[in-house]
Amino acid sequence: MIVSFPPLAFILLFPLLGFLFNVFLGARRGRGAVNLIGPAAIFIPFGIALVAFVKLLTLPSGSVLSVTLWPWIYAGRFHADFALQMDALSALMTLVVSGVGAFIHLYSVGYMAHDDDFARFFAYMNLFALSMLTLVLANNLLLMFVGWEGVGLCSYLLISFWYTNAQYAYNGRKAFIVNRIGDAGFLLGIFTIVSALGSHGIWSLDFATLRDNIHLLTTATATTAAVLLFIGATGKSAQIPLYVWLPDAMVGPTPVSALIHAATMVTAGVYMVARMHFLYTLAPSAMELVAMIGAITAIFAASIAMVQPDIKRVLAYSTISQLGYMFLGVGVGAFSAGIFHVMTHAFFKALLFLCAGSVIHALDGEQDMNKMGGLRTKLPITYATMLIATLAISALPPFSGFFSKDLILESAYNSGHTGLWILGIITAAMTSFYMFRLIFMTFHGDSRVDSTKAHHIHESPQVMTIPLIVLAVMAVIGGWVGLPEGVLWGNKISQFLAPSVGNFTPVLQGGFVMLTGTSLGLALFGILLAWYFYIQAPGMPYLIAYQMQSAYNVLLNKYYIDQLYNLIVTRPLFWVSTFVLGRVVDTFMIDGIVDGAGLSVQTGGQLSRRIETGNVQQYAFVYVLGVLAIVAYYLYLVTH
Amino acid sequence: MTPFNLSAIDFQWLPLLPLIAISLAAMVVLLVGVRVEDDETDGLGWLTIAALAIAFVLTFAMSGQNTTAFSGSIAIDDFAVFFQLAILFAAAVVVLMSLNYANETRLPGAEYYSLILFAALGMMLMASAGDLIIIFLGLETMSISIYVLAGLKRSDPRSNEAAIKYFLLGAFSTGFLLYGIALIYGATGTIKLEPIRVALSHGVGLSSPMLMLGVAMLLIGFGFKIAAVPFHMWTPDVYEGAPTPITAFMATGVKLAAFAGFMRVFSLHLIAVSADWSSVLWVVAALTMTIGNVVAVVQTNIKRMLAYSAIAHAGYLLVAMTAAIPAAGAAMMYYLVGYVFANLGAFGVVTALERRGEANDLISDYRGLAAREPGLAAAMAIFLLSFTGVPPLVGFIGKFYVFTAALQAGLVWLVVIAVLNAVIAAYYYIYVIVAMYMQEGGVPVSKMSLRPGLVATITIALIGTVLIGIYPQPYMTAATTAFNSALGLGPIHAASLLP
Amino acid sequence: MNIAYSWVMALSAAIFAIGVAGVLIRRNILVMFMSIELMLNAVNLAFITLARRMGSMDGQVIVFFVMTVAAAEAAVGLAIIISSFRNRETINADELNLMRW
Amino acid sequence: MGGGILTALVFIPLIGALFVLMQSDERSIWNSAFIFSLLPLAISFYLFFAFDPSRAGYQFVEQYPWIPQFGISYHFGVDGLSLVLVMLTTILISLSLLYSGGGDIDHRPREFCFFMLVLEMGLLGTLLAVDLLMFYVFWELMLFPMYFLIGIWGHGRPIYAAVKFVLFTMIGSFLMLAAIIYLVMLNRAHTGDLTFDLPALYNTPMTATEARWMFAAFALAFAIKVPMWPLHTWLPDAHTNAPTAGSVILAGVMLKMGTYGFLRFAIPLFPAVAIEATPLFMALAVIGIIYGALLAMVQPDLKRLIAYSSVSHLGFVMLGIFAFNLEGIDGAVYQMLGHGLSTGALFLLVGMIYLRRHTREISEYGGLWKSVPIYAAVFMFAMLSSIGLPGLNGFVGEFLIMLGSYLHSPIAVVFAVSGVILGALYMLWTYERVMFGPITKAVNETIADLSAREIATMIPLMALMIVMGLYPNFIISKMEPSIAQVLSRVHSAQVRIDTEHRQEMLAQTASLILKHTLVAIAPPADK
Repeated sequence: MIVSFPPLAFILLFPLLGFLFNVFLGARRGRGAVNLIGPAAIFIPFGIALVAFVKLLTLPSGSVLSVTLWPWIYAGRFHADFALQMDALSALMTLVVSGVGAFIHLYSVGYMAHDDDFARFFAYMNLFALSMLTLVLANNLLLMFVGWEGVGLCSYLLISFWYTNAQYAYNGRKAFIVNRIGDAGFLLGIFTIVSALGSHGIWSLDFATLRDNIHLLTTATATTAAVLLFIGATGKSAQIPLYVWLPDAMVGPTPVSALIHAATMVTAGVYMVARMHFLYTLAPSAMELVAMIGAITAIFAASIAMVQPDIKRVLAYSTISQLGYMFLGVGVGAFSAGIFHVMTHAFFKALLFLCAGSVIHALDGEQDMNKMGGLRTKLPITYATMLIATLAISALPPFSGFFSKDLILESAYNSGHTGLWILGIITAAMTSFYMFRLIFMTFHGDSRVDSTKAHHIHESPQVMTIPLIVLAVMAVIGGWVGLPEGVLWGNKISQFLAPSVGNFTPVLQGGFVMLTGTSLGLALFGILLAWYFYIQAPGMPYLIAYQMQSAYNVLLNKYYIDQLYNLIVTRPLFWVSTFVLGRVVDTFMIDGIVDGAGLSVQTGGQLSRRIETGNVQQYAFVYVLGVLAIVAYYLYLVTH
Repeated sequence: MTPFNLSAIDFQWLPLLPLIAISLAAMVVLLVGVRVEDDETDGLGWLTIAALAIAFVLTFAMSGQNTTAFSGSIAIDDFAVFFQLAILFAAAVVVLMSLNYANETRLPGAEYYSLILFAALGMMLMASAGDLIIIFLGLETMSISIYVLAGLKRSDPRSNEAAIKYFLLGAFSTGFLLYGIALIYGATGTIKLEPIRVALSHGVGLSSPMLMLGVAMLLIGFGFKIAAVPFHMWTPDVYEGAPTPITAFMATGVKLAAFAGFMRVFSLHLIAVSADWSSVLWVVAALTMTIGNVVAVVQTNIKRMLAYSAIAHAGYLLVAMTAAIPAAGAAMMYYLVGYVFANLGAFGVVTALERRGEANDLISDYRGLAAREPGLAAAMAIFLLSFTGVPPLVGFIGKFYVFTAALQAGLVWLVVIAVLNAVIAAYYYIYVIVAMYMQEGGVPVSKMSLRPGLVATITIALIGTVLIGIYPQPYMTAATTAFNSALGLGPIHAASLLP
Repeated sequence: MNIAYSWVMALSAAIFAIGVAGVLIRRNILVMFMSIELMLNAVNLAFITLARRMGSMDGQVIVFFVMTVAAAEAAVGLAIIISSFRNRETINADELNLMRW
Repeated sequence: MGGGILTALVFIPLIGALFVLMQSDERSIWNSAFIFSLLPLAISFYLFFAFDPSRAGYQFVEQYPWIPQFGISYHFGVDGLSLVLVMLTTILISLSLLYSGGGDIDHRPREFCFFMLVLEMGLLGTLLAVDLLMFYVFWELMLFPMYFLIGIWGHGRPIYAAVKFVLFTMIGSFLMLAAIIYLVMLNRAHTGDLTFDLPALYNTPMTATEARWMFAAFALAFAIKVPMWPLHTWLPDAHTNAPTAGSVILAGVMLKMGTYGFLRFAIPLFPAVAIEATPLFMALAVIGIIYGALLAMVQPDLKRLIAYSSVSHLGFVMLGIFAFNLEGIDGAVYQMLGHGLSTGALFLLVGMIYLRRHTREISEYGGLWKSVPIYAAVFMFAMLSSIGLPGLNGFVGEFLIMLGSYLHSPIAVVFAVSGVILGALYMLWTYERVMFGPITKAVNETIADLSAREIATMIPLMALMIVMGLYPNFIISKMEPSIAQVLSRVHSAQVRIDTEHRQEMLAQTASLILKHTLVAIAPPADK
């Protein structure tokens, strides 16, 4: 049942107000005001979201809170409203976005304490919150697209936040363009759906309407639409082939990486697929594609993460990898599992980034793990919390990651995707390996920090550590809402999400112990390997790197994908535009014809004026020629 | 051989009053002028204007009578009146334009003004000719006066050269015209236009070689006067060499008269054989437009440029003539009126830049004129835009009228050619505007306030160019009625014109 | 008898042609002008012939007009030529090309 | 009868122009010009709200005989289509006058204001004329003020640009005149009454060939104005050399006259041919989209860049028009407005920076954000609206256009979306090179940020961008009935068309239009 719930609008209103305040008054009102307004603009929505969530729980399962703000686009037959809705899925996402977002805002207060552009920073952050919440609360595909592009914009703005660095600016643009490519696919997907449904007289993009009429689509159409939309998802959620922007996005301030490039924005793709699950279930082959892309991306990114020296890059690739898991989940039909992982991942990955940020903050700006080590004594809280997060991402019970990731792998296996399952568990091993590599290189061993920085290493202020602790707690308990079936209260979250994303119906059952066993075993193996390499025999990694020079380089240079794109896409594009179109077609051909016409008139004039010699007899001569011509013509007329 | 019977001729002096007035005035001016110094001839000028004004009134009184005199040798129909009024107006404005000019350049006032009057006389005669001889006489009266006027700057070799060229070629083409008259006479047995039409409409001598050749020769003779390619060669030289007001007179009065005769003979009385001549005119028109415009593009001297543009405009008029339908006749008459206004204005501006000894007639001399003389530049710009055919100026309505007529007659391709020519024309007209508004340099203009006559000229032309464009209906109606009166149709409701 | 007329017409045409040729060939302006007069007289001949053939007066009347006009033309023409000669000291058509193109 | 309100709207600028001529000192020139541009703005606002969206036909109609002999009448009327464009015109003219007073025009301000106001008259007349000849008169009238604006106050090679602009446009419009006359004669031959009134001519019976030729003539005139590829080359030159206000009006309003012409004349008059020619025009539109975007990407000059981006955006408009469904054409018209605002804003911004640095070379800039944050922020805003960010004006238009075209031909849209991507690419890249990175040139450190006047110029534009992005309905609802009317003519013709012949006819039309564009016409032996 649909319940009108106007307060939903306020969830968007406050970030908007915060944005406007920070843009117009922020710089003038000063740091204090901004530090208050900025976080408040997202804490309040968090509160409202909680209220809404509770209200939703009180209502019978499957009910939807909604509010229509105003009629948006009514052109011809097509119409879309500016309307919000909150069902189970939206509720969960809203909570994650506003909750995690809130604490990251808080953290940012400390992190940006020494930056003069704080007002602009919080303006962008609030704008992001606004866009992201629009994305998750939209009640139709088009409004969702508004948020979809909005978050892209914010990501662009925040990546190039320190714009004076040309490289950062470039990375920001790269992110936006790659996203735009995805969005183009998204748009085409929308058009496909509209035109298909339109032929049945349905011209709306409301999720409810779509869900009720999606069966009108032929499988072919559904597949096309699903794949096109998924292209959008690969852009937003950094999957193969459009993942290239995310690692570069790490140049933004760390809270940004935590909020946008780990916890929320990048999961929009997963959210979209879950939101459109009814479409995907119509298109099995599209689902296969999603699952496959997910699994491959997961292992691909993990492999790169194993050798990266930059702490944030490691986390970036791990994010890509984890997103791969999520898509694997939704791809095999376990939508709730995917969303579940979105949630837990939001906790521990945000935490990881914030911890990394805390480390970087402490080492004022150092990001190379080769220049760290032995920090656990200096940064106890950071160390503890980061360790928790690492355990969570390595999927060790009882940490949150264990439940969600295991659910995904289990679903993959039970849905008969054994191959993908194997990729998944191998990735699990790699994950625990590179994560503990990170821990060990950063916090254990003896310090490799520059002497210049060594002396004033300090734990971060409370405003930063509190969010760490909160998130750490969530990283531990966050997964308990989705215990395996039959254990205690069982898988509450799946039950909760079911009305929004449907139930997962496995082909084959059981094997739970075997599955969990293997993945656990591999995870532990990864940890041990990391321990051996980076604690026991520190020289070993270099030796291996030396042994397998080429392979190592391939990984270190991320399979040279960036260079490849540059070679086959960017360069030719510019060459064609500059020379072929610019010089040849535009200047030479088209303008050539135009100017040529003018020129021919000129020359024609120059030539024919020569007849005008000024000699009266030649005038008479021409005259007589004319006479003869006419007379001849008439004689011809007469004789014929 | 029938005996020569004097009483057979009906003597009617009344219709001739305007002509008589003009010729008397011409002689008076000549006699009075003997005593006048060359640099204070304004009096003569005003006298001339007065005479023209009187003639104007008298002619106006003739309108609507549609009679003939001297047993059809003189036609006093609205067609004639229309052209005569236009001619008188043009002559008057030319005189107005000359007032200061004549003094500054020390032209012999007496001869100058009286010759203008004589020329006007000839033109009027052509307009009201009912008879090939009258055409010939009018043409000669006009031409001979113009020959002299063209060469009136005796000390200026260019002026002499212009006169000689014009004279030689003019006399030369007179030969052809006459030969044409002779052949027509031979083919139809009469030199009176009305009988010729009747004869032809009864199929007398149709497609006889003699008639054909006669038509051809007449066409050539008129073609020379209206400067149609390939009989146009004299135009640029004469326009350049002649005193500027006289150039203006040639571009307006002579054009009017020549077209009056041309239309009178062809559009009205040789209409029965239109099939024979319109095919030639098609080609001539196309050539005239194209050559005129294309060569004008590369001119550096504004008088030569205007000469070529005059050729081009003759081409546009010939497009309508080719159509050979009543609507086309009216269109030509309207077009001519508009063209006269714009031309008088343009040459007025050219005169304004001229000073004794220095012609200042290069387009480069016009650079930056807008900064020095905004009013003058603006006026020139408007005249040029009217030539280009920019709405709502008279030039545009004229073109529109002509194209309409041509398209009615189904001359689609000819119109397309005309249209493309209009674009070429735009180029060189606009180039002058570029010089005036967007470039620096050029020559200073001597105080306009000292030249009231010139200011008046340009103002009149300006008003005409704009007003007749914005509110064209009366003139269209006038032209229509006039043309139809000569057709013997009498005044006709405008819309029914278009077949 | 009619033969004669056409013969005369042919003659006038021939004279006319000669006149035209003269204009085109002779460099001396005066001679060119005389050739033009020749053309006019050729026309006169034609007029008279036709008038006689058709037995109408018009043609003969015209001749008088033509002669008169020709006389006037001659007067003016010579005057112009002289005034030009004063300035340029030539009556050669080739040398009168101050203005061209 | 409209009680003369449209007459007032059209001719108040003329009065203003004459009034300005009488002013002597610079201040009063600018002020009076601005005030006289505000009056039409007020009137157009009144029109907008007084306009009854439920009626499709012309409203506030005024009709008096002008040249009865040809059935030409002084006939003004406004419908949904022209209404919104009138708004755009009055707004942009006022803003560019407001801006130009701030020092952008350093010499001959009197003539400048004069020509600006005359231009406004021409534009408004073109939009409001219902009589074909009236339309043509104003169509030409708007040409010459712009020619003077470019030629006198332009930079670089103004004369070349101005003359090129005029001649390019004239070729088309003269041929259109011929076509207009021919159409009227045709109508007269069949119906017996001679009239230049547009509605009366809608149902002129004509053979397919005649229709094709006339459509070709109309289409050529309009396609040059739009400008459609490959007739676009006058545009970059005109823009690069024009003064700021000139570029604003040229891109903001004048180009729309082309697309407006298609909607008002070419398509409703010759719907059958329009349908034949659809594939051709869609192809040209898509080429224009991609071509313009690619060339914009590699331009070193800011103004040239925006000029080419206009080619791309107008390509979208044409695509939407030839989708021949409400969504597409709604989007097209909406995009006309949106592009008017965003490109107008961009040109103003470029003008502002040119005023400070006297160069438009992108390479001359870099790191501007540090020295002129407000400018950078405003620029960012305009840029986002130009690349069609959802929530701003650009998106609504582009979305509807692509939606409509997708219903008509998906493949066209598949290519068109690449325009969206490239649009983001060249805009962001430009922004990056101008605003981001370290300040490379010392001069850029000290340039002043936007003045109050300049901000005042931009604020209305930005406000409209947001409003149009978030609440498009209040505009779409006004224009949709009129658009539906145009469409109904197309659809009724569609029914008549036999799909068998379409391909073959298309080929003919294509070759024919090509011939026209190359101006390669020779008279046949016989007439």
